[in-house]
Amino acid sequence: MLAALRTVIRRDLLLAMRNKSDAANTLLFFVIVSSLFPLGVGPEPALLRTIAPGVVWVAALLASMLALARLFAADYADGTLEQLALAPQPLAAFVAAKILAHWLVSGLPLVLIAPLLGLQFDLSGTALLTLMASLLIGTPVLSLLGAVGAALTLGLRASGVLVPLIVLPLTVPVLVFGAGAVEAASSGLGAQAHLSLLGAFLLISAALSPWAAAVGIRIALE
Amino acid sequence: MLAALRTVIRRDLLLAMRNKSDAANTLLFFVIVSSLFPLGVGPEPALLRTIAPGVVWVAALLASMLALARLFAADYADGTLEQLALAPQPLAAFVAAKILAHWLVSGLPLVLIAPLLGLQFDLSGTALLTLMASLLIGTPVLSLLGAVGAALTLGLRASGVLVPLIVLPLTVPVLVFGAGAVEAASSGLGAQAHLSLLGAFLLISAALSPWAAAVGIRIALE
Amino acid sequence: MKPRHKKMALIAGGLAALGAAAALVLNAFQSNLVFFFSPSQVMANEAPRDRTFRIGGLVEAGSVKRRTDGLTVHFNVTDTAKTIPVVFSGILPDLFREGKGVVAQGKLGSDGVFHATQVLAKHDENYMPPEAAHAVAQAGKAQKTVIVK
Amino acid sequence: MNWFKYSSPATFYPLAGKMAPWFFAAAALSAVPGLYISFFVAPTDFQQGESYRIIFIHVPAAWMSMFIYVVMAFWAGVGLAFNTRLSSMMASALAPTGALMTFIALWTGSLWGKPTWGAWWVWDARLTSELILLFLYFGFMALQAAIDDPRRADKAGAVLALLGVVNVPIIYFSVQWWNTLHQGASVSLTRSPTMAATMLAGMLIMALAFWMYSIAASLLRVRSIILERERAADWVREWREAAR
Amino acid sequence: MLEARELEATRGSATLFRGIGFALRPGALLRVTGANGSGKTSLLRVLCGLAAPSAGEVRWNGTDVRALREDYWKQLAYVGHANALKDELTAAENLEIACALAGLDAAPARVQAAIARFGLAGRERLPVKLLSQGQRRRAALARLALSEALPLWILDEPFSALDADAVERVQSAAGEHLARGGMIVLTTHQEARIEARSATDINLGDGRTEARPSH
Amino acid sequence: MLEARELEATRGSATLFRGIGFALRPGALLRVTGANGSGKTSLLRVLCGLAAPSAGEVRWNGTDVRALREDYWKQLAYVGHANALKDELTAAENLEIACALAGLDAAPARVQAAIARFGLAGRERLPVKLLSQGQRRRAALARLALSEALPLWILDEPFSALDADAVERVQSAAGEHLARGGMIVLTTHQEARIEARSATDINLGDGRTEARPSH
Ligand code: HEM
Ligand SMILES: Nc1ncnc2c1ncn2[C@@H]1O[C@H](COP(=O)(O)OP(=O)(O)OP(=O)(O)O)[C@@H](O)[C@H]1O
Ligand SMILES: Nc1ncnc2c1ncn2[C@@H]1O[C@H](COP(=O)(O)OP(=O)(O)OP(=O)(O)O)[C@@H](O)[C@H]1O
Ligand SMILES: [Mg+2]
Ligand SMILES: [Mg+2]
Repeated sequence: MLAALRTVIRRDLLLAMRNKSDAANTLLFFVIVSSLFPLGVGPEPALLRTIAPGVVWVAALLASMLALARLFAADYADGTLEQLALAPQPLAAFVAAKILAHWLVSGLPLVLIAPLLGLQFDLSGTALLTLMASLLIGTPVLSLLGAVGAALTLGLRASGVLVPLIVLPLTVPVLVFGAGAVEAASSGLGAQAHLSLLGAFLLISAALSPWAAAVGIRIALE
Repeated sequence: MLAALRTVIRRDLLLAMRNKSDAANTLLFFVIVSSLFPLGVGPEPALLRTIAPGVVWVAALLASMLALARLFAADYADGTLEQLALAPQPLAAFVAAKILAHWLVSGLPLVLIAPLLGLQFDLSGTALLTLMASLLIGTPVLSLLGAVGAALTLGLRASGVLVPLIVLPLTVPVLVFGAGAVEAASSGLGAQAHLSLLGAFLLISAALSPWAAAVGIRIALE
Repeated sequence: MKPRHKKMALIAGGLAALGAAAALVLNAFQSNLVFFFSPSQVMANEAPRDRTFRIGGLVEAGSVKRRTDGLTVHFNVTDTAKTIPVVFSGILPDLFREGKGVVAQGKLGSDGVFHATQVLAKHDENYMPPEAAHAVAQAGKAQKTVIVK
Repeated sequence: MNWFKYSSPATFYPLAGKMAPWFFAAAALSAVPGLYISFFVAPTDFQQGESYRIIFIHVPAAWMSMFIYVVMAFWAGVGLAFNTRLSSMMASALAPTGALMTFIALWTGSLWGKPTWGAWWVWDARLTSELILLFLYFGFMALQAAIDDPRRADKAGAVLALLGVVNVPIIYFSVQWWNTLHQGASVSLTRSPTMAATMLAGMLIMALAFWMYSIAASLLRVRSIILERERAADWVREWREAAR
Repeated sequence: MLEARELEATRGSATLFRGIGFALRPGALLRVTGANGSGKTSLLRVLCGLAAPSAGEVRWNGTDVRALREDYWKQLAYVGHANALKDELTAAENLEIACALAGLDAAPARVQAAIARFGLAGRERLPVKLLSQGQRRRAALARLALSEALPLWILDEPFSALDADAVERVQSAAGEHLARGGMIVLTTHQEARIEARSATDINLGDGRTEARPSH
Repeated sequence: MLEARELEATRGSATLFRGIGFALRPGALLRVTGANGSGKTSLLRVLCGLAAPSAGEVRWNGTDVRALREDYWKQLAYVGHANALKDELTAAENLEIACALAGLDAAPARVQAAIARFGLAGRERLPVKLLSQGQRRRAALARLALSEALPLWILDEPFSALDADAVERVQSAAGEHLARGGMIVLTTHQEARIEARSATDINLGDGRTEARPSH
C-alpha cells in the first residue's frame, strides 16, 4: 500500500514538475492579491500594518482555494479517478496522498514566501515568525478542507465557484485564528493559544477529510 | 449577423438558467469574500468603514475573475469553439456576445447587490450610489479584460491560476479608480473624475478586448 | 452591408470609442485625481473632511518648532498662496527642511490644524553640487528663474 | 547587405554569438568610467548628500525597464503579424532582462525612498504603474512557460505584450498627470536637464552600460532559445556534430 | 470546388504528410485513410482553415481559404472528433443553436425531422449529458440533416461510437448529399458504403502519401 | 468466476435492462452488444462495482462485489470510454503509474514491451496530449499487456478510434488472455474476432434483453 501511495505522490509531483507554472502561479497569485489590497484600501501605513495579517491570510486562503478547486477535476475528466476507485487500496489513502502532494507543491511555497510579504507590510520579527508558523499549520487544513469541497463538486460545471462557497465557511475559523495569532504576536500577547487551536484543527481535519473526500468521489462516480 | 449574436447570447443565458448555481455562486462568493475581511482584520467599525470600498471592489474583482477564468473552457473542451471559429460571422463578434451574456449573468448581480454589502459596512447614501455606479461601469471592464486572459490560456492546465496572473495587472487601474470613486464620494469630493476615467477604460477595453480574445482563441485552436 | 462597408463601420466605431475615451480621460484630469492636496485646495474645501488625506507643499521658512519632548513638531505647509499648520510626532525624514517640499498624511482637525500621521519629504528634480546650489540661491535673489549649467 | 538573410534563426545564431561579446565588452567599457564618475567624480548633491548616488543605478534601470518592454512588444507584434520566428524569439529573450531591470528599478527606488522621502514604499502613480510593469513581465513569462507549443506561446505572449504597452506611457507621464511623491523628470527631450553636468554624464554613461548589457544578455538568451527550438533542425545537428 | 496543392504539415520535428494534392468537384467524395496518427485529423483541420499548413495551400473555387475566411466557412459543415454539444441542453436545443450560428434554417419541424432521422426520437427531453456515447455522436451528426444547403462537408471519424443502424443512417445522408451535388471529405477506419459518382482515396499510410482514384 | 443475477438498471423513469444473468468461467468471453443507448456502458459499470444495480447482484467467486470491494478490484482491469491518461505524461510514464497503482509489476522493460506491442514505438518521448485520438486509445489499452495477472478484464468499446492494425493487436492480446484462463467482458459495435474457448453474447437490443450462447 505504501508503494501505491508513494506512486500517487510521485505522480502528482511529476505532473507539477512538467507543468512548473502551476506551483509558481499559485505563489504569484498570493503575492498579487496581497498587493492588491493596499491599492483598494489606500496607502496609509498605520492602517496597512493593522490589516496586514488579515490580508496575508485571506490571500493565502484564496490562493489555496483556487488551486484546490480543480484538485480532482483532471483525474475525473480523463477517467483516472475511476481507475483509482477500482484500485486495490482504499480510496481515502489515495486522496490523502494527493492532498499531501498538492500541499507540497502549492501550500509550502506560500509558507516560505509569506515573511517577505510581511516585511513589505512592515511587520516585526516575532510577527513574521508567527505568520510563518500559523501558515505552516493552517495551510494544510485549507488543503484538507478544500479537497472535500473539490470532491463534492466533482463534475459540476460550476465547481470553480462552488468550491470556495462550500469550503470558505469551514475555513473561517482557520482564518480567524491564523490572523489572530499574528495579531496577538505583534501586540506582544503570545500566539501560543491560537497556534494550538490551529493544531487541533489540523489533527481533526487530517483525520476526517480524506474519508469525506473519498465518499464524495464515490458518489460522483456512481 | 445580429441574429447569430442573439443566438449566442440566448444560448449562454439558457445555459446559465439550466445551471442556476453558476450565477448564484459568483454572487455568493462576492458576498462571502467581502464578509471575510472583517473577520481577518478585526471588528473595529471605523477601520471597517475606511476599508469598505476597497474590500468590496477587491471582492468584485476576484469574483468576476474566478467566474471568467473558464469563460471559454467548456466551449473549447466540447468542440463548440471550433464550430464558432468556423461560423460565417467574425469570431470577435461572438466573443463580444459571450462577454455580454456573461456580464449579464455574473456581473450585473454584483452591481445590484453591492449596496446591501455597503450598507453592512455603514456607507452613506451617496457613497452607496457611487459604489453602484462605479461597479456598473467597472465590472464590464473586468469581464472584457478577463475574457482576453481566458482566451490566451485556453486549454492550459494551469489556466485557473494563470488568468488572474495575466489579468490582474491590467485590472489594477479599474480597482484603484473604482474604489477611489467611492472614497471620493464618501469624503464629499465628487466622484466624477474617477467615473469618467472608468468610462474611458470601458470604451477602450470594449474596442480592443473582443479582438484580442478572438486572436487568442484562434491561436489556441491552431 | 457589403463586407468592405462593414469593415469601415467597425473601424469608424473603434475610432469613435477611442475618441470618446480620450475625451473622458481629459475630463478626468481636469478634476481632482491626486496623490496629495495643496493648501489652497484644502482651504477651498476640495479636500475630504473627517478622513485621512495628504497635503503637499513647501515647509514654510521659520515655521518649524519642536516641543520639548523632541518628537512632536509643529510646522506650516504652504503653496505660497495659502498656509496650513501641521502637527506631527514621530521621526522626520532626513530631507525635511524648511523651504523644501513635503507631503504629510493625516486628518484636518476642527481647529484647522492638520494632524499628520506620516511626513514624507518631496524633493524636486534638481540635482547639483552644494556650491552650485548656493550660487543659484544667490542668483535667485536677483531673479526668480533657476538656471543650471 | 541582405538584411533578410539574418532574419532566419540559422544565420542569426552565429551572428548573435559573434556580437554578444562585443556588447558585453561595450557594457564593461562604459560601466568602468561610468561607475568611476558616479562614485568619485560626481559631486555630492546639495539636498540629498551622498544617498543620491543611487540615481546612477536607478534611473538607467528604470529607463531600460520601460524601453525593453516597448522593444519586446514590438518584436512580439512583428512575430504575430508576419509569422517571423526570430522576432518572437527576440521578444521571449528580452522579457527576463526587462523584468530584471524593472526589479532593479523598484528595489533601488525603494532603497532610495527611505532616506529621501522617509518611506520605503508609497502607492503613488509612478511606483504603482512600475510595479504593474513587473507583473506584466511576469505574466508574459508565465504565459509563455505554460504553453508547450512554442508557436502558440509566441502568439499568445504577443497579444498580452501588446495589450500591456498602454502601461508604459502611463509610467512615464504619471508624474505629470498626477501629483506624485516621485519627482518629475530631470532629463527630458524638450527641456534642458535640471542636473549638474557631471552627474548627468555619469548617469548617461551608466545608462549606456545598462543598454549594452541588456543587448548582450538578450543575444545570449536568444541563442539558447534558438538552440532549444531548432534542436531538431538540420543546421543544429550539423553544428553539434562539428562542435563534437 | 475544393483544391489542395502540395500540402505539408509538421508536428514538432516530424513531417506528417507532404505533397498532398487533390481537386474535389461537386458530387465527389474524398476518403482520407491511414493508420492511427498518420495525420488525418491534422489534414482535415488544414482543409477547414483552422490550422495553417506548413507548406502548400487549400483553395475554394480558386481562392486561398485562409484569405476567404468567413466566405469559405459559410459553405462548410465540419464535424470533428469532438461533438460540440452542450451537456446541459437537449439534442434539439443543441441543433437549433448550431444551425442558427451557421446561418441555417432551423425551424422546429425541421429540427424534429433531423432528430428522428438520426434515431434519437424518444430522447428529446433528455439533456445531452444523460445520453450514451453513441447517442451523443448521433446528435452531433444530426446537424448534417439540416446542412443540405452547405456544399462542403468535412467529417472526422463520423462512424466512431455508432452502432450499425446509425452508420447506415449517416451513409444514406452522405449519399443524398453527394447526389444533390455536394462534396464530402471524411476519415474513417471502418468501411464506408456511400453511394458516390466519384470517390477518391488518399492514404496517409505512415507519413508517406499516395493519392489514387478508386473508381 | 463472475456471476450476474437478475440485474436491472434504471435511468430516470426508464428501465435500461432487466433480468440479466450470466456466469462467466475462466477462459470465457462475454460480449455485450446492443444499439446505442441500450445500456452496455451502464451494465459494465455495474459489473465493475462502480455503480449499484437497481435490482440483482454481481458476484465474484460467490460473494457480492459491493461487499468485496478492494478484494474484487485487485483482480480486475477496467478500460472505460475514457482513457485515464495524463495529458502531460508520456505513454510509458502513464503506464508505469497505472500499473503501480493497480499493484502490477511495471519494470521498465515490461513497459517498453507493452508499448511496442501496441504499436506506439517511436512515440515514447511525446506527452500523451500530442498523440492522435487512436494513439491515445492504444496507450490506454497497452495496460492490458501488463495485466496478464489479473483474471478479469472489462473493456468498454476497446476498438473505438483504432485502425485495423491496432484492432488486430487488441484481439490477439485478448485471445492470449482467454487462452491462459482469463475472463473478458467487452462491448463493441464492430465485429471482434477473438479466439475463445467459450463465448457468450448478451444483446441488450432496445432495452429488451436476451442472452444466448453463440457457440
Ligand atoms: C520604488 C520606488 C521607485 C520607483 C518604482 C521608481 C520608478 C522610476 C521610473 C519608472 C523612472 C523612469 C521614468 C522617467 O524617466 O521619467 C524613474 C526615474 C527617476 N527616479 Fe525613480 N522610482 C522610485 C523611487 C525613486 C526615488 C526614491 C527617487 C529619488 C529620491 C527617484 C528618483 C528618480 C529620478 C531622479 C529619475 C529620473 C527622472 C528623469 O530624469 O527622467 N526614484 N523612477
Ligand atoms: N510535437 C510533436 N512531435 C512529434 N509528433 C507529434 C507532435 N505532435 C503531434 N505529433 C504526431 O502527429 C500526429 C497527429 O496525427 P492526427 O491526430 O492528425 O492523426 P490521425 O490520422 O487523425 O489519427 P487517428 O486515426 O488516431 O485519429 C500523431 O502521430 C502524433 O503522434
Ligand atoms: N435520466 C434518464 N432518463 C431516461 N433515460 C436515461 C437517463 N439517463 C440516461 N438515460 C438513457 O440511458 C442509456 C444509457 O446507456 P449507456 O450509456 O449504458 O448506453 P450504451 O449501450 O453504452 O450506448 P453506446 O453504444 O452509445 O455507448 C441511454 O439510452 C440514455 O439515453
Ligand atoms: Mg484523428
Ligand atoms: Mg457505451
